[in-house]
Amino acid sequence: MSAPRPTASIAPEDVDLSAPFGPLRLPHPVMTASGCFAYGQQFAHFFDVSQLSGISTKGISPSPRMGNPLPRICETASGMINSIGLENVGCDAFLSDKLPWLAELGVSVWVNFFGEDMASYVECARRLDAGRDKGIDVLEMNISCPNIKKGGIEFGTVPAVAKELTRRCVEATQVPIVVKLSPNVSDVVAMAQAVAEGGAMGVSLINTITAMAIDVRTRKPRVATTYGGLSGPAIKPVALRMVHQVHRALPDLPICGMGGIMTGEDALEFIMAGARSLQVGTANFAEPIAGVRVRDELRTLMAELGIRTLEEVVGCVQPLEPEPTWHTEPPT
Amino acid sequence: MSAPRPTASIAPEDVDLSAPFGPLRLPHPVMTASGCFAYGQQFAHFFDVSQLSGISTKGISPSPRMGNPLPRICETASGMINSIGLENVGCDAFLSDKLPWLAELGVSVWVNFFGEDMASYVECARRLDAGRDKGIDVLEMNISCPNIKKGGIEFGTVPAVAKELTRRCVEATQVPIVVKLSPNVSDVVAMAQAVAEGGAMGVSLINTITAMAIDVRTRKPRVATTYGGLSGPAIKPVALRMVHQVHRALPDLPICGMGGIMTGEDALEFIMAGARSLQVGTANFAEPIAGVRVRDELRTLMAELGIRTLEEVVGCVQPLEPEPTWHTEPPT
Amino acid sequence: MPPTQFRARVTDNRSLTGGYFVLTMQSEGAGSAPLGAVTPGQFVMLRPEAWDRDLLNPRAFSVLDAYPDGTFSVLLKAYGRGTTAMKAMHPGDAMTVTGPLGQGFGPTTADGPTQLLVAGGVGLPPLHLQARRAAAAGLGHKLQMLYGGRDADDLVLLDDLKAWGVDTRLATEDGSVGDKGFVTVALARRIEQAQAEGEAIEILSCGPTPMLRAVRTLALDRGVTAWLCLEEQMACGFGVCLGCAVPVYGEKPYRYCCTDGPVFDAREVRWS
Amino acid sequence: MPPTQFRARVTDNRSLTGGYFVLTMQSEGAGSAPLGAVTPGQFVMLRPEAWDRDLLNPRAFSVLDAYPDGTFSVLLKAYGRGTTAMKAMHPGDAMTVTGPLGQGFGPTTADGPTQLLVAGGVGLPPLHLQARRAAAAGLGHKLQMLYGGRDADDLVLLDDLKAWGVDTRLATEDGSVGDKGFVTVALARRIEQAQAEGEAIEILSCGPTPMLRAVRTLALDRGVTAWLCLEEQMACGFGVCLGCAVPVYGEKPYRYCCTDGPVFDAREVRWS
Ligand SMILES: Cc1cc2nc3c(=O)[nH]c(=O)nc-3n(C[C@H](O)[C@H](O)[C@H](O)COP(=O)(O)OP(=O)(O)OC[C@H]3O[C@@H](n4cnc5c(N)ncnc54)[C@H](O)[C@@H]3O)c2cc1C
Ligand SMILES: Cc1cc2nc3c(=O)[nH]c(=O)nc-3n(C[C@H](O)[C@H](O)[C@H](O)COP(=O)(O)OP(=O)(O)OC[C@H]3O[C@@H](n4cnc5c(N)ncnc54)[C@H](O)[C@@H]3O)c2cc1C
Ligand SMILES: Cc1cc2nc3c(=O)[nH]c(=O)nc-3n(C[C@H](O)[C@H](O)[C@H](O)COP(=O)(O)O)c2cc1C
Ligand SMILES: Cc1cc2nc3c(=O)[nH]c(=O)nc-3n(C[C@H](O)[C@H](O)[C@H](O)COP(=O)(O)O)c2cc1C
Ligand code: FES
Ligand code: FES
Repeated sequence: MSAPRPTASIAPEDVDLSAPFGPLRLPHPVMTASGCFAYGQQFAHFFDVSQLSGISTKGISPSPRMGNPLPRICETASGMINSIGLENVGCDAFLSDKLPWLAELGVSVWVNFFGEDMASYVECARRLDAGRDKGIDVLEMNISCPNIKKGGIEFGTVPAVAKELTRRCVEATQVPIVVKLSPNVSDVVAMAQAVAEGGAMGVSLINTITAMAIDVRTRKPRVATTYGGLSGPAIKPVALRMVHQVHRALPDLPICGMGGIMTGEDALEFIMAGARSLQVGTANFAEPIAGVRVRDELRTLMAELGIRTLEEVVGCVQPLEPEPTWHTEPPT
Repeated sequence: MSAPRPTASIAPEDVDLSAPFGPLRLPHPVMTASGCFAYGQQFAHFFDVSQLSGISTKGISPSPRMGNPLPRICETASGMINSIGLENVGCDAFLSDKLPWLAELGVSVWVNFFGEDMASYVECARRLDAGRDKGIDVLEMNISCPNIKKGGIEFGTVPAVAKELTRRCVEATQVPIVVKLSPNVSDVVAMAQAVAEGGAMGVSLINTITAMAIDVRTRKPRVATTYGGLSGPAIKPVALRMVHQVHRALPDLPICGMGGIMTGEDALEFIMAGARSLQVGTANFAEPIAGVRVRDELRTLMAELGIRTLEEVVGCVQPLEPEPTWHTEPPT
Repeated sequence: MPPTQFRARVTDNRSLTGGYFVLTMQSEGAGSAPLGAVTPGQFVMLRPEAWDRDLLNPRAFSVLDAYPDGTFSVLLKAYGRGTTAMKAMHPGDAMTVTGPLGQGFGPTTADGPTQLLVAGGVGLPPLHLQARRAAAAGLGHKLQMLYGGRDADDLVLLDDLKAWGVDTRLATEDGSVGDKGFVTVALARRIEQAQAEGEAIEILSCGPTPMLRAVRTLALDRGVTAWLCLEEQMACGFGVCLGCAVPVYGEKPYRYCCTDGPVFDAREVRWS
Repeated sequence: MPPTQFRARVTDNRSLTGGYFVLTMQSEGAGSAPLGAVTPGQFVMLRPEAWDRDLLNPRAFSVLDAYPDGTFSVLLKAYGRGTTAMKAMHPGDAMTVTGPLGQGFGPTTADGPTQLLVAGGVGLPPLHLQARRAAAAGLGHKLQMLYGGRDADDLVLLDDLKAWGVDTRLATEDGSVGDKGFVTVALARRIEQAQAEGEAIEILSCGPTPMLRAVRTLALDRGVTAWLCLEEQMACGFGVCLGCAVPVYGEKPYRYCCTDGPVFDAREVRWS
């Protein structure tokens, strides 16, 4: 795609934020991220949640999970580590207790899910299919669960395994599947390619980066599971790189970008790298209304830069001009 | 190793910072990192450079390299991205112009080096061997050069390739080789294992994480090569995790830890994760004397915590107590 | 009152002994008092606007007091980077505030048991507010403060308690004021006395975790109801991150400090 | 004078028109004047001590002036996060300073050519200092300032130039003061005049890169020596990170803005 030159500023009302994402028609690109928005209700105290374009739920497994021992979180430079342990209410309680409220909002409902082995992934997808006509728009398959056992690592790091897992889950449901990829890999493009071949409608990028912090006084790790997932602005440069790599290699695969988005400018960076929708995660903790603020800032910034539609700028970042050939003598 | 309990504070003079690292006997663990200390001379304006325990030079290649187009650096949240392009004076100029000054300091001289293909790696090791009796203590082999072509990625990400590369370089020189590993891999332990089998004396962990930032106004990447390497406090949690993983798997392999070290407490975290020596990189830019300050803070902190020697605490971090078995009824 | 997020300005930053300080803030917006109906033990998440991303998340602080005019205060001590940065705040500096959050202590009532308020360190605010409220309602005689610290400097805001006429028993580890030793020694004696005299009591406690553990053990041993105001690492403060899990007995292994607590029945807390 | 790293305290933060501000600092340590011998065009790396790690590296600023008593000043405008944070600094705030760094402009001499100082935006400080030094040495007549901006507000510190008796020619894009248009139009005329009259001239220029490009083209076209004070992204400022490469003609494709520059001969700079 050739980069349209920035043009003169336009009025914010003239910016069209609508964000086609595969079969979805999102009113704007800004969703909230899994594990950072629970099932949504707590946020209704703070703002009108239906202003978001979508919500990715806390990761759901076939049965409820109780989560990890304490401590579960710690702060790092411009980031935080979490090891919540994928605590969740389980498929049944989600469908009966959480989905109706979410469905009424009218936002795009992405149910983040996972299993403990291939069979339970498939079972989860199959059981969540019951929510297809009840408000579930996407199943966001989390294949990077550092804390689950039984070969869990392979789902997120071995392309052939991820492809097979995707294929089987896609067969188990008619809800489109977006696969949420792990950044803890040598070759994220190979992973994206594999899940696309497995039938994924799109990919979410990135999940947290495996990380550690130590309390030198107690000589213990700062999260009980020793390793946890790093999120927040610290990881944004890595997330942007991966979104860009995948978009370059697979320009038609819809990418939902995330990792440290705090401002409208961050959002536009992700879009220019190739994301068609976005999720705001950690930012919600400090500021419950972060997603809506990011949307508003994105609109203002696009207006200032004269960008009318997302389509104009998705993946528009261009390599810098090559250096002029090296002369040993000045021109004069 | 069982964790000795923290004891009462001791006097800073009673802290023994000496840091055995394979065959090396470093007076303390704090070195400066490759690319963040040039060849050292610039720092002599600011402090007595011989107070460092060692210096890792800018990466050296067989022939001089001119580096990448502009811009080469940009700042990110608690970090920076660089794409210097491994600009360096080349083997010959290094040996004749830079090494003598370094050798006179009496610090441990680690010559960071790389090649453009396997043959030039080996050539570089062979030619640097000439510095063996002239002050070179370690050849630090950089196998994660995102910016070099010809299968360069494989050196840093495919264990078998890294092993073979290490083996051939080890054969080409009698200087001990420490391999500097890339963090951009699914399995850093497999890489460490491979280079250890190839004959590496130790490993340096971590190099920068491949990353990107975008100027939304110009629609260009903020470094000319599109991707660059992320360094600084942002990456510390990832670096600590990798040091810990490698130390757990290969407790006898000396690890030189780095990535975002800014304070004595950061340094102690790396030691407790399993590092036997440390390198301070990005911190030198804001504060030329950072390495010496980190050493001093490390001594003060160890004294406060009653730690007499590094050996007491290398890799001492212990998993948190497992949670008590879950009871459904309170004890009374 | 459901929580909101609002902006406040620091109006005062007052140093006390022992490194403690009281930050007073005024919420913005004419006549707004988003914390007006706070109950003792409820807390706010505070994040100075000047913080960069390096300090990502807000920090939790119990409300020390809140007035209908929108001013409110917290009592702090500088531990880590966040509280150290807050110590340097000046009048006029802007703060992002989320609150009121959590479930506080039950009220002091005329016909309820005598409330023994067991406080230590930065655990003072909830109990200080409980005493203030009780005194204002003419129920100061229904509670007694047992307040412990390392030394005399570690005990602050004593004048308030005096002014309200709240019976206060002090304990210091170095004996520089009040009983020498941990405050739980005084508590044990007080329980004994109450049980000997058939006085109905309950314990409300907030302070360092080791102190709360000792209070819990005492209360469970002696069969006294005790309410503990706990601290856990928090990212959000409103039930979303699931970081602040508290191990409990019952159907589920964890409840949440920020939404189910921070005040828990001592019998419920699963501490080994 | 080799660079050192030292601490300074802000003594004054003065707002000018157009969003510009002058930060004045006093270096710590009795009688120390680490920037005493600074030459115009040399710079310092500044990092407020209060910055968190989010703003990792210091930022480069040309010295506006430096006195033997250890005070010195810089002229800034808020662009990004760093300069915006500096705009909010108060007297007493601590700054980590590294300097003096780089190679400045050559001096004004009695028998040298007339120096045409071409300034724009935050590029004023080196030329302002050059003028101050020349005036102090009684050589004010050997230089002339050509100073351009968007509008009248974009031109600052004009009183100083007046007080020193430095001949100053202004140009604004909107014509609100001085010549209407870019300062390089005035420069072109001035070169023509000098060449017609056989006056020996050289150009010293500092300002936005597009302005420097125009100055360079003019100078190369007309065969006039021009010294350009360049800006590049810098992490260290003392020749170590290799981030601040400047494309040059010659043996090597790059030289370094922080150590070889920031002042370069226009003929050397490899700009297409
Ligand atoms: C519900 C609730 C109410 C609270 N009320 C108050 C209050 O009224 N006043 C107050 O000062 N604090 C209170 N705290 C504690 C306060 O939130 C922490 O002190 C604060 O988060 C520390 O932030 P920091 O950035 O200074 O420390 P960090 O940099 O986050 O932590 C530095 C280190 O200090 C340790 N640490 C942090 N806080 C404490 C502490 N209180 N005691 C001992 N070690 C600690 C941490 O575990 C860490 O190892 C409360 C906490 C909770 C959960
Ligand atoms: C040798 C040298 C001397 C300098 N002298 C001065 C001086 O005397 N006064 C002064 O105000 N600045 C001066 N600068 C520029 C100054 O260093 C930058 O303005 C500063 O680094 C910006 O930091 P920031 O954190 O505000 O912006 P950042 O957050 O780092 O950058 C924000 C954005 O603004 C752009 N940007 C940054 N600076 C400028 C600028 N000056 N003009 C246009 N766009 C910019 C950046 O490319 C980036 O896209 C000098 C630079 C150099 C290299
Ligand atoms: C506390 C917490 C819990 C999370 N839980 C999940 C989860 O259940 N499933 C999932 O796919 N991602 C989970 N994530 C990852 C986020 O959805 C997101 O991918 C990541 O945090 C990066 O975005 P951010 O930097 O904006 O937070 C969690 C993140 C955090 C911080
Ligand atoms: C500007 C810059 C240049 C670097 N050049 C090299 C290099 O030549 N060879 C190498 O192995 N590592 C190089 N590194 C990586 C550092 O040595 C170090 O591994 C990394 O920056 C992490 O440490 P830090 O966070 O303390 O900087 C460079 C880093 C920076 C910031
Ligand atoms: S602090 Fe986030 S759930 Fe309690
Ligand atoms: S700024 Fe680091 S080399 Fe010039």
